[in-house]
Amino acid sequence: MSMTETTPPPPATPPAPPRPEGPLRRFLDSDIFYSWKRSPVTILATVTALTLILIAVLAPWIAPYDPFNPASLNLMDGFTPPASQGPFSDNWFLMGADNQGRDVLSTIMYGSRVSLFVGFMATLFAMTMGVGLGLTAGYNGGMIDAIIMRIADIQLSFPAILIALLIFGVARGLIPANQQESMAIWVLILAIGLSNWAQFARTVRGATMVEREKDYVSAARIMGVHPVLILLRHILPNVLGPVLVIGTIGLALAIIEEATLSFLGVGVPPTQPSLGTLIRIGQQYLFSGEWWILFFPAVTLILLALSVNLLGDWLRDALNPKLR
Amino acid sequence: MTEPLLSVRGLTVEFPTRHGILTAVEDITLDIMPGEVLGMVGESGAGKSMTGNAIIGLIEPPGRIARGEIWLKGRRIDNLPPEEMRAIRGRRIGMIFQDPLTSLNPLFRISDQLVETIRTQLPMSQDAARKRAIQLLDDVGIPDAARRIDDYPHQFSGGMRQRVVIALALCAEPDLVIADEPTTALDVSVQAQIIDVMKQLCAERGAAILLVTHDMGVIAETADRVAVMYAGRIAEIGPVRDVIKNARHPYTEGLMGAIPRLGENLERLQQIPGAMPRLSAIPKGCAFNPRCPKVLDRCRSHRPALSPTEPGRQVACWLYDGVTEA
Amino acid sequence: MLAFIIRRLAQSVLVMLFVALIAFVIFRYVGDPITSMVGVETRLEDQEIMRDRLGLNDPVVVQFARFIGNALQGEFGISYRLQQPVTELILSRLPATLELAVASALIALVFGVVLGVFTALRPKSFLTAGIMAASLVGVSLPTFLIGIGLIYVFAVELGWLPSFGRGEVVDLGWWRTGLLTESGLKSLILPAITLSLFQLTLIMRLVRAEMLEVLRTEYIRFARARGLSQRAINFGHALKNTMVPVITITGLQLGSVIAFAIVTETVFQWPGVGSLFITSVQVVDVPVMAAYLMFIALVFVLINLIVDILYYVVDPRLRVDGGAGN
Amino acid sequence: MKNVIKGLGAALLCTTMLVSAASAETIRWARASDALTLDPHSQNQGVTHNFAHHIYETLVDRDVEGNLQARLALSWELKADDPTTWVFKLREGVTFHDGAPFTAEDVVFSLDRARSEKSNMRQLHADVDQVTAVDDYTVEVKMKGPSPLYPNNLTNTFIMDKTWSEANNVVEVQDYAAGEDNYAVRNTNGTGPYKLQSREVDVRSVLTLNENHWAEEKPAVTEIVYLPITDAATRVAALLSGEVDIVQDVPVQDIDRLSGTAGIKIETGPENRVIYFGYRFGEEPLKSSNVTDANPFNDPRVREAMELAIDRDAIRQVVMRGQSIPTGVANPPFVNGWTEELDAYPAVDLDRAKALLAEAGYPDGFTVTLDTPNNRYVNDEAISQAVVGMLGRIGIQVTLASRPVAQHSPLVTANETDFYLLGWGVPTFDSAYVFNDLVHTKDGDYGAYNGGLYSNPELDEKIRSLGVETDLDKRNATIAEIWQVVKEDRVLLPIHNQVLAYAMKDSITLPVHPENQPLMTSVQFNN
Repeated sequence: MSMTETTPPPPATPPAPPRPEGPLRRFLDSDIFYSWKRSPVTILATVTALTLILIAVLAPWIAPYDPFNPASLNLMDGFTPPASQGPFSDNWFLMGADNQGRDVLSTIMYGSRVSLFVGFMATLFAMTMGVGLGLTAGYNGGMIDAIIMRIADIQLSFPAILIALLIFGVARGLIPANQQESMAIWVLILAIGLSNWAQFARTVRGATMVEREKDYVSAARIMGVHPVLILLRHILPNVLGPVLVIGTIGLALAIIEEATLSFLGVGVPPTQPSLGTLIRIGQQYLFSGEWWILFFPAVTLILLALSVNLLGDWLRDALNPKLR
Repeated sequence: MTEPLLSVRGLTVEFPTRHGILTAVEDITLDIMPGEVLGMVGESGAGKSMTGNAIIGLIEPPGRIARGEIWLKGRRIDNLPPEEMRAIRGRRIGMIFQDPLTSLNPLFRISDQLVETIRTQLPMSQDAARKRAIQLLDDVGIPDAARRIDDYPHQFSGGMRQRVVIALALCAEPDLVIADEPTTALDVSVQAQIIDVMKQLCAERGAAILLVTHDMGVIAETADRVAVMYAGRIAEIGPVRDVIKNARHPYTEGLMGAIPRLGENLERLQQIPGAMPRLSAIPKGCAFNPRCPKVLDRCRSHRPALSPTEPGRQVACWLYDGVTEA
Repeated sequence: MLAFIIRRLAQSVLVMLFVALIAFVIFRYVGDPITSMVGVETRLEDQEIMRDRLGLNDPVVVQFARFIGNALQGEFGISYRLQQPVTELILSRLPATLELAVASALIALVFGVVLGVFTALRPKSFLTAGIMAASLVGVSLPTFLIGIGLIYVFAVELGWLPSFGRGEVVDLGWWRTGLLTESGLKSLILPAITLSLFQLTLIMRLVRAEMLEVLRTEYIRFARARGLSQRAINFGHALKNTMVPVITITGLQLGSVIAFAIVTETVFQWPGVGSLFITSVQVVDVPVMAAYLMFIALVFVLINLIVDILYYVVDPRLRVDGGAGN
Repeated sequence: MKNVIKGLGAALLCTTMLVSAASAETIRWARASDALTLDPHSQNQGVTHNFAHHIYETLVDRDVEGNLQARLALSWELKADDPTTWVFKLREGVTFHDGAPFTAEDVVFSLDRARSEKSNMRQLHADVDQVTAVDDYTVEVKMKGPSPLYPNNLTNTFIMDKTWSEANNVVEVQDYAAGEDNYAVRNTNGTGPYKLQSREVDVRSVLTLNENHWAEEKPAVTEIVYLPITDAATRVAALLSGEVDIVQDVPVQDIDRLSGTAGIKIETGPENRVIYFGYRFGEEPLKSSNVTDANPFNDPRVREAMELAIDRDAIRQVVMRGQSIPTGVANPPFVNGWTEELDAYPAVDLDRAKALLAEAGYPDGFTVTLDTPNNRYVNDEAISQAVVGMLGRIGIQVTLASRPVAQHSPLVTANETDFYLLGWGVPTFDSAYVFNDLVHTKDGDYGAYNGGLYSNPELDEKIRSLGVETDLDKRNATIAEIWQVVKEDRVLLPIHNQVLAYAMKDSITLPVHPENQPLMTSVQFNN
C-alpha cells in the first residue's frame, strides 16, 4: 500500500548549484577544497608541509653549504653557535654548526631529504602491498582472507618499531658487511614499509567485501570480467579515499619511525644523516650547552610530522562527511 | 470549541549551508485537537519529519527554527531552554521512530530502557517502574512480558521491537505522540497490527497522534484529518474523508490517484510526472507549478498562501483563490 | 562460547608457533653470540670450542626443534650476557614493566576517554580545538624526544622528579613493586606519562570518533525524544556503546604498550623487560631476545583472548541468542 | 686495634667528627653498564673486573700511576735458581667474608680455576705449567718457559675460597652449554674491602664495608650503591639532579657543563688505551673500493698521505673537547716501550698528501668503507666521522659503517673489513701485548686482532723472542727495534690516547685510574 517513489530521493546533503566545467574549476568548487579553505590550520599545515618538502627536494640547489662535501668543511668550525661566523673559515652559520663543523641548516635540508625519501618510499611500499593484499583478501575471502588477515592482526599488535627493528636485523644478517651502508636506506624503507602495510590491508579488505556484494560487481563477475579488472576498475576507486587518509597519516608515522630507528642507531649512516640521525647526534649535546644541534632538527621533525598529520586528519574528516 | 492541544503557527525551519540557506519547512500552520489523529503525508524530503522533529525540539544542528511558534496546551514551547524542553519530551510529547531495529540501544535490556524512561518522567520506585513497564509491554501486546522484559533488543523481531518502542513512547502517558513513519521499516504483514496497537493505546489514554507517513493508505485508515505536504509547505489540510474523496490541490489529486484500488495491479499506478524539486532549487511561485496539469500564469510568479476553501479545509492553490471571497 | 574459545586457542597456538619460528630464525642469524659472550681478548680457538659446546654448529632444524622443546617447558636457556636463566630474568624484570605499562595504560585510558568524550560532546568548543591540536602534536612527537624533554625539565631544571630508575622497591614475594614507596611512585610519573602520551591520543581520537558516531544513531535520538537527561544519554547510553570498539582497540594497545616500553625504558633507565631486550639486542644476547619475542607474542595472544571474552560480556548481541520473539 | 683506640680518642675530642665517622658514608656510583657476572673467572672484561675488585682481591694490582702493588701477595720474585718459577709470599691474617682464613691453598685453587678450560682468563695464564703451595703462605708458579712479566697478568685474577667453592659446587667456571646456573654468578665470598649486600642485575647493587678487612686504613666509604645507567644523557642528568654521587663514564662534551655546575667537579686523567685506525695489507683488491685491480692501502705512499691528511689536534680540540692525548704510536705512555720520539706525529700537510696520492697512482683518490664501533670508545663514531671528512679533503671518499661493538669486532677478527677503528688497552703494561695481537702475522695464538693481515716474518721472529728473553735490557732494545719498523711501515694509524673523566660531587675526591678501574676505597671526603 505504498506510495511509489519513482524519482530518486534527493541526497541528504543538498548539492551545490550547477557550476562551470573544467577540472580546476571543479576542484576549486568541490567540497574538499571548500573545507580546506575554511580551515586556517589546514592551510597553514599545507603551506608548512609543502615548504619543507620543497626545501628538501631543492636542498642541493638552495642549501648554503654542501654538508657532505668534505672540502667545504672545517672540523675546527665545530660547535659554532647560531648566527655567527665559523672561527676557522668564511662559513656563516645561521643555525650554528654541529660537532663535525657542518652547517646545521644545511644538514637539516639534506636530512629532511633523506627522511622524506624514506617516508614516501616506505609508505608507497606499504600502500602497494597493503592495498594489494587487502583487495586479494576481501575479494577472495575464505582461506586466503583468513591467512592474510591473521598475519595482519599479529603484525598490528606489535609496535611497528619492534617489527622494523627485527626486519632491520634480518636484513643486516643477510647483506654482506661491505654493502650494508649503501643498502641501509633501502633496508630502512623495507623495514618501515613492511611494518605498516597491515593498516591498509585491513581497511581495503573491509571496503572490498562491501563492494564485492554489490550488484554491479556481481554483474561484472557473471559477465566473465577478469577479477583483476573488476578489482582495479570497480573496487579500487571506492577505497581510494580511506587509502589516501591512511597513506597521509602513515607518511607521518613513517617519518617518526625512521627518526626513532635512526635515533636508536639502526638507521642511515651518520655521514648521510636523516633528521633522526641528526637528533641522535644532537641529543649528546643536550647538557653541554650546544642546544642548536638538537633543537633545530627536532623542531623540523616535529613540524614535518605535525603538518603531515594535520593534513591527514583534515583529509579524513573531509572525506568522511559524517564527521563534520 | 475546545482549545487545540498543539498549535503550530508559521513554523519555518532553515539549514544554513555553504551554498546559502535552505528552507526545509516553510510557514507551517496547523492545530491538533486532544485525542485527534492528524496524518501528515508527502514524498520524502517534503518536510514532514522535519516538522515532527521541530515540534519535539530535536532538529539536528545546524538546522534551526527560523520563524514561527509552537504552542502546547497554551504554552509556547519552541523557545524553551533545553532543560525545560527536555521535561516536555517523553512526558508531554512522545515520539516513535521509523526503524525499530535502530531505535533501541542494543547494549541495554528492554527493562533497563523502560524503567529508566519511566523513572525519568514519573516519581516512582524501581519496583513500581518495573511493574509499570511489564504492564506496558503487556498492553502493547508482547506475550509473556514479565519474562521477556529482561531480554535484549536483538532477541526480539522487528514488529515486537516496534511494540517496545511504542511502549517507550507511551510510558509517561504523553498528550501527543509523534509517529514518524512507524511502519515503513516493518514487514507488510505486521504494519496493520502496529498501527492498531498504537491507535488503540493512544485512544485509551486520550493522546493525540501526529502520524507522519508517505503511505496514504495508512492515513486513510487511521487519521481524522490529513495535511498534505509538498516541498516544505502544506499544500492542503482537511478531514481525511473529504480530502480523499474530493482533493482540492492538484498535487493531492495526483497523490490520491496513486492510491491503488482493490484488484488493481500494483505495478501500474498512476503517477505524477516529474519529481519534487530539491530544496536548493524550489521554483519561483508555487513549488508544484512545473508538474501541475492545471498550472496558471500567476502560479509561476506568486506563491499561493494556505487559505480556507470550506469549513475545516485549507488549500494553498491559486485555483481556489477567491473561493472564500465569493 | 566454548567452541569459540577453543577455536581462538587453536589460532593462538598457530600464532605462537609462527612467532617462535620468526624468533628463532631472526635471532639465530643476527650478530654472533660468541663474540658478545666472551671478552675482547679471548682467543679464536677458544671461541670455536664454545660455539661447539653451545650447539651453534648443529643443523638449523635440530636447533629449532631444541628451541621449541625448551620453550614449551618455559626454558629459554641461560642469558649469554648475565649467565642467569632467561625465564627467571624476564620474570624478575616483568613487575617493573607491568607496573609501568598498567600505569600508563590507565593514564591513557582515563584521560583518553575523558578527553575523547569531552571533545565529542563539545565539538564547537575552543577547548576542543586546543585538545585536538595538542593531540596531533602528541602523535607527532617521537617518544624519545618527549622522554628527554621531560627529564630535562622536571628532573634537571626543576629537580622535582627523579630522572631514572624505579626508586625504592619493596619485595612482595617474587613481585618487586615500586608502588609502595614515595620514591617509587615519584619515579613512575615521568616514564608513565611518556609512555602513555601516544596511546592517550590514540584512545582519545578513537573515543571521539566513536562517540560522534554513536551520538548520531537513532537510539540516541530516541532516547532524547523520551526526555532522558543529557547526562543519562551521554554517559549512560552513548558511552557504553562507544566503549565496545574502544575496549578492543585499547586491549590490543596494552600489548603494544608493553612492547612499546622499549624506547621509554631505555630513556628512563627503567629496569623492565624492554630495557633488558634492548641491552640484549646490543650485545646479541640471543636467548633473551628470543624469549622476549615469545613473551610479547604470549602477551598478545592472552590479551586477544581476554578482549574477545570482554567483548562478549559487554555486547549482548554476541551471546547465544535466547529465542527471538515471533 | 690501635686504630680503634685512636678513633675513640679522636671521637672523644670531637663529637661532630664522631658523627661523620660513625655514620655510614654512602657513595652512589653510576656508570654505563653493569658487571656481567660475579664469577671472577668467567668474563675477562673491564667493568666486571672493576666491580669484582671491591669484593675479591688479586695477588697484585696496579696503583693510579700504573705500578704494580702488593695486595694479597706481599712479594713476588723469580726463584733464585730457576728463572721459570715465580715465588709469591702471601699476606697473613686475611679472612674471607665468611670468616674462613686465606691460605696458599686458596691461591692454588684460584689460579687453577682461572686457567681451566671454561675460564675466560686462561689466555693470561697460558704459560703456567703448574701451581704449588710450598707452605701456608708461599706459592710457586712454574712457567713453561722464562716469563719475566707474568705478575703483570695477575692484576685481574681474583682469589676465591677453595672450601666455599667446593661446598657450593663452583669449582668449575660456569658452562653455558650445559645450561647451568652457577652459584658463583650471583653469590660471592671474597677477601675484599666490601661485601655484597644485594644485587639487581643492570639496576642496582649494594656493597657494605667489610669490617674485618686486613688493610690498616679503613676506607671512608662504608656503603656503595652501584647504579648502571646506560644512556649518557640520563647518567649526566642523574648527577645534575643529585641522584648519584659519582659518574664514571662522563661524555666529553658534558665535562665543561658539569665542571661549571656548582657542587660538581671533574677528575680527568689518561687511560691506558690507544685509539687507532687499521687498514688492509696485501695485494688483494679491497672489497669496498672502486679500485678493483689493486689495494691502495698496500702502497706506503697512500698510508703516508692518509697520516698527513688527518688532523689529530683538530680531533682532540673539537671531537674530544681537549680530552685526549694525540699520539703517533699505537702504544700508551704507561706501557714499557713507549718513547717521546715514537709518540711524535707529523703536522697536517694536505698538498704533500695529495702529491703522494698522485704519485701512488690515485690523483683523484679512491673510495673505501670505514667500519667503526659506535658504543665502545669515547666518541668513537664522531672520530671516524671526522676522519671521513679529513680523508675526503685529499680525495679519498669514505663511506662510514657504524655498528655496536658486538657486530663490529667480529669484522675485525674475521678480517672482513678494509678499514676500521679500534681501541687497544694494554693490561700488562708491556709492548709485547700490543705486538702479539696487532702486529704479528695472524697465526694461531698470534695476531688475533691483526685485522689488516699485516705480515712481516722478520718482525714476527723478534716478537716471539720477547716472550722468552729474560735479559730486560736486551728485551727492551728489541721492543724499540720493533716499534721503529711498525712506525715506519705505518702498520697502524694511531690517533690518540683516551683520557678518562670522572664527574662527582664537590665533597668527594676519586682519582682517575689508568685502566678505568677505580676503587671506592680510594674515595676521600673533603671538608
